[in-house]
Amino acid sequence: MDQQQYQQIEDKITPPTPYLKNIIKAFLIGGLICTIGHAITYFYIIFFDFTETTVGNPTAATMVFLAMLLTGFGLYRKLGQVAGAGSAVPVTGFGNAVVSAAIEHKTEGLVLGVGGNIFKLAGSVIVFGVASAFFVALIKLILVSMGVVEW
Amino acid sequence: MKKIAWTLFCIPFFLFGCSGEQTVEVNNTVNNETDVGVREVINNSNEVYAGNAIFVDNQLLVAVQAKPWLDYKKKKIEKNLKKQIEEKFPDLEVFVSADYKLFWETQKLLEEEDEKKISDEVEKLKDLAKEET
Amino acid sequence: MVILFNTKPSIIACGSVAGPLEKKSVFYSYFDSVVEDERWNQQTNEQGHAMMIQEACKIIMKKANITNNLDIDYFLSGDLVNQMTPTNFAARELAISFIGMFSACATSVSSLIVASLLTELGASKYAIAGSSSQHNSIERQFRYPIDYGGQKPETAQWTVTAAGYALVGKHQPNLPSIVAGTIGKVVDYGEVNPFHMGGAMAPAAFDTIQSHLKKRNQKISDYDVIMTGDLGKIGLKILKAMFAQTGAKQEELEIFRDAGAEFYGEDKSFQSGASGAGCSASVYYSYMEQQLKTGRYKRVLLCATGALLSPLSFQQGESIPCTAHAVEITVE
Amino acid sequence: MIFIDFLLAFVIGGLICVIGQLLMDVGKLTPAHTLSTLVVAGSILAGLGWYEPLIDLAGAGATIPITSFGNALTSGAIAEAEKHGWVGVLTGMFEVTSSGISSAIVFGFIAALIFKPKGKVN
Repeated sequence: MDQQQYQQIEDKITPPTPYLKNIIKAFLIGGLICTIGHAITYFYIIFFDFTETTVGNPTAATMVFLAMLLTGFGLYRKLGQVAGAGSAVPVTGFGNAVVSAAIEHKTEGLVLGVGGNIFKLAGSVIVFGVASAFFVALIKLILVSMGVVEW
Repeated sequence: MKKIAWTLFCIPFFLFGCSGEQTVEVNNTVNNETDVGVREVINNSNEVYAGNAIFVDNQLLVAVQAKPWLDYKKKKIEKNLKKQIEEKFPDLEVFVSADYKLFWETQKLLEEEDEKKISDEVEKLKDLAKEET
Repeated sequence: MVILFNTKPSIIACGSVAGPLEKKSVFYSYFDSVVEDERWNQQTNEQGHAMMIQEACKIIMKKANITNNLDIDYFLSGDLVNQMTPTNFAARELAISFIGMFSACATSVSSLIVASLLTELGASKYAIAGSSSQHNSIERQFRYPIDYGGQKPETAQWTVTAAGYALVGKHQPNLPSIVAGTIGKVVDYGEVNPFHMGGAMAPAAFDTIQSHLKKRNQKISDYDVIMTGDLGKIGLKILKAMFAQTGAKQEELEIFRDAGAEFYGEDKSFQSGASGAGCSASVYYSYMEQQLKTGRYKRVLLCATGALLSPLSFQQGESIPCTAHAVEITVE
Repeated sequence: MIFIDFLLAFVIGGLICVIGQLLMDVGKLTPAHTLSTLVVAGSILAGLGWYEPLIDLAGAGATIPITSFGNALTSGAIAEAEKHGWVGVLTGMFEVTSSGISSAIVFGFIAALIFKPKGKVN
């Protein structure tokens, strides 16, 4: 039996990815997380001195705090299994990646373990965020100085 | 699951249907003319469903709420309203915002009697609105 | 290559321990000991892992009435953690001549083959062979932190917290005896998905079982059961489909079983079933040994499968090389 | 009206997550690849000036998904570039503060002090 024949057998038996089911779950749970976030923005606008422009920061921090609690009690993992991208894409997923790595590496000490591994999973997001921001801003600057676009 | 999705899908249409009314509130003013004029401007804009106007001395703070599905052009709506009001009352110092924070706070100011307090609060709100992330 | 053991070394005693989640296992009642704390009341997962190995060895010695560690000649064992530190640390406490063995999840059988060889040579009176895995320390090494909310597909498997060890000695009648073993080749059919180990390992199991049967001039039906290690539910189906293509009949396919596929029963939350070096070891050296001893099975083929990948090789885009080792065990 | 506001947050937030799910399932990307792709997408949308209107429209539906992280960094860099030219592109990046990162670090550290990884529950 060669590789190609085997591939056929494997593909036939391996259950297909439930695309539609996954998308619906991601939509509902991702949407729900954003709706909770939206309620928090109203909370900060009404009770604190935040406007719709500035409220993003405290909201993200609060959501990360909630993610920390869910992660610590082992619930975010269960949520992630159901929601997939629905719980990974919101900032709570970023929080979960950071917090779970921090808890996991506690046994290697606070400096080498927690400090060294806290961005093990989420680090690439920061790297690509900063790098892409640099290039996008640079391209925009070049286009503006060439007179193609305006700020 | 299907039923819930269907209901969620339908709800906005009901709300679109019954959202024709506008609520415009103006705080106690001495000048009836400006009062009516500002109401008129806000009423004429069909992108806005609610607005509060606060007069202090020669300042006017207008806090409006754009219809949620038009929120993406919030900045344009603000600019348009500001231009229209300024054209009507050139000697007024006008500040227009579509931010919910300003709308919420001006709602409270409508009831306020103390001129000094109103003026302080308006200053504070203007500063808040200018803040960047 | 098939190795024939003319002196038929016997499995004198077995020891198996498991973690708290393994109470859900269908093999739960066959385990010698189940601990409530997955860390075995130690500071770290890896220390708990080492404790689990020591515990299993202590159980064996008790069962075989051996009081002095020095009476055991060799300790052959392995696990999945980097450099196999849990096994190394357990060996430090046990103070028995030790060789670390690594064939990933196939270590349960590869160590048994080496132990049988040493016994056959007369170099060993008693040798302990087996392997173990601890969910938390393996998962964090190969995949994500425990509390990370990633989505696992249906083909994913759950690394067990369990250890299984066997004491191999000179032939004794009425005890399970090792008559032949096949050391497998490394087979790679290009599977790259680390969440589909069953699909990666099935060709290795197929290759090893096929060559064992061929060299021994046997048919599938010569065995009461052929039990693979941790192919999982989907991997087992693939293996059966491969044998079906070579002309095996339906009743012959019924002979195939898989420890990983059966480990957690039908519980869907474990996806395709169990995996890990402790999966095959704890089932072979508890359930299977007892089935042989009670005479329910007379001749079995245990074929443990192992995926020889590392997180590094996966990130570098390499496919997953796999191996499988088989031993033929009979009872007179 | 408030209800529609929330509905927009729900739908747009949900749709961004659906894009992520498609990248994972159809594109066969790992979570790390998916999130990095979305962050880069957020940066590009910010460069085109489309992300701010999206936030105005959807509120938390656009600020909660990780794409807003790319937007925050890029709009910071662009704002500084507008003021200071070439140098601003770099300095703008470092002037940007993202509460998502800082709070994740702080809460991650706190969590490491109080929690223990749980492998028992499934």
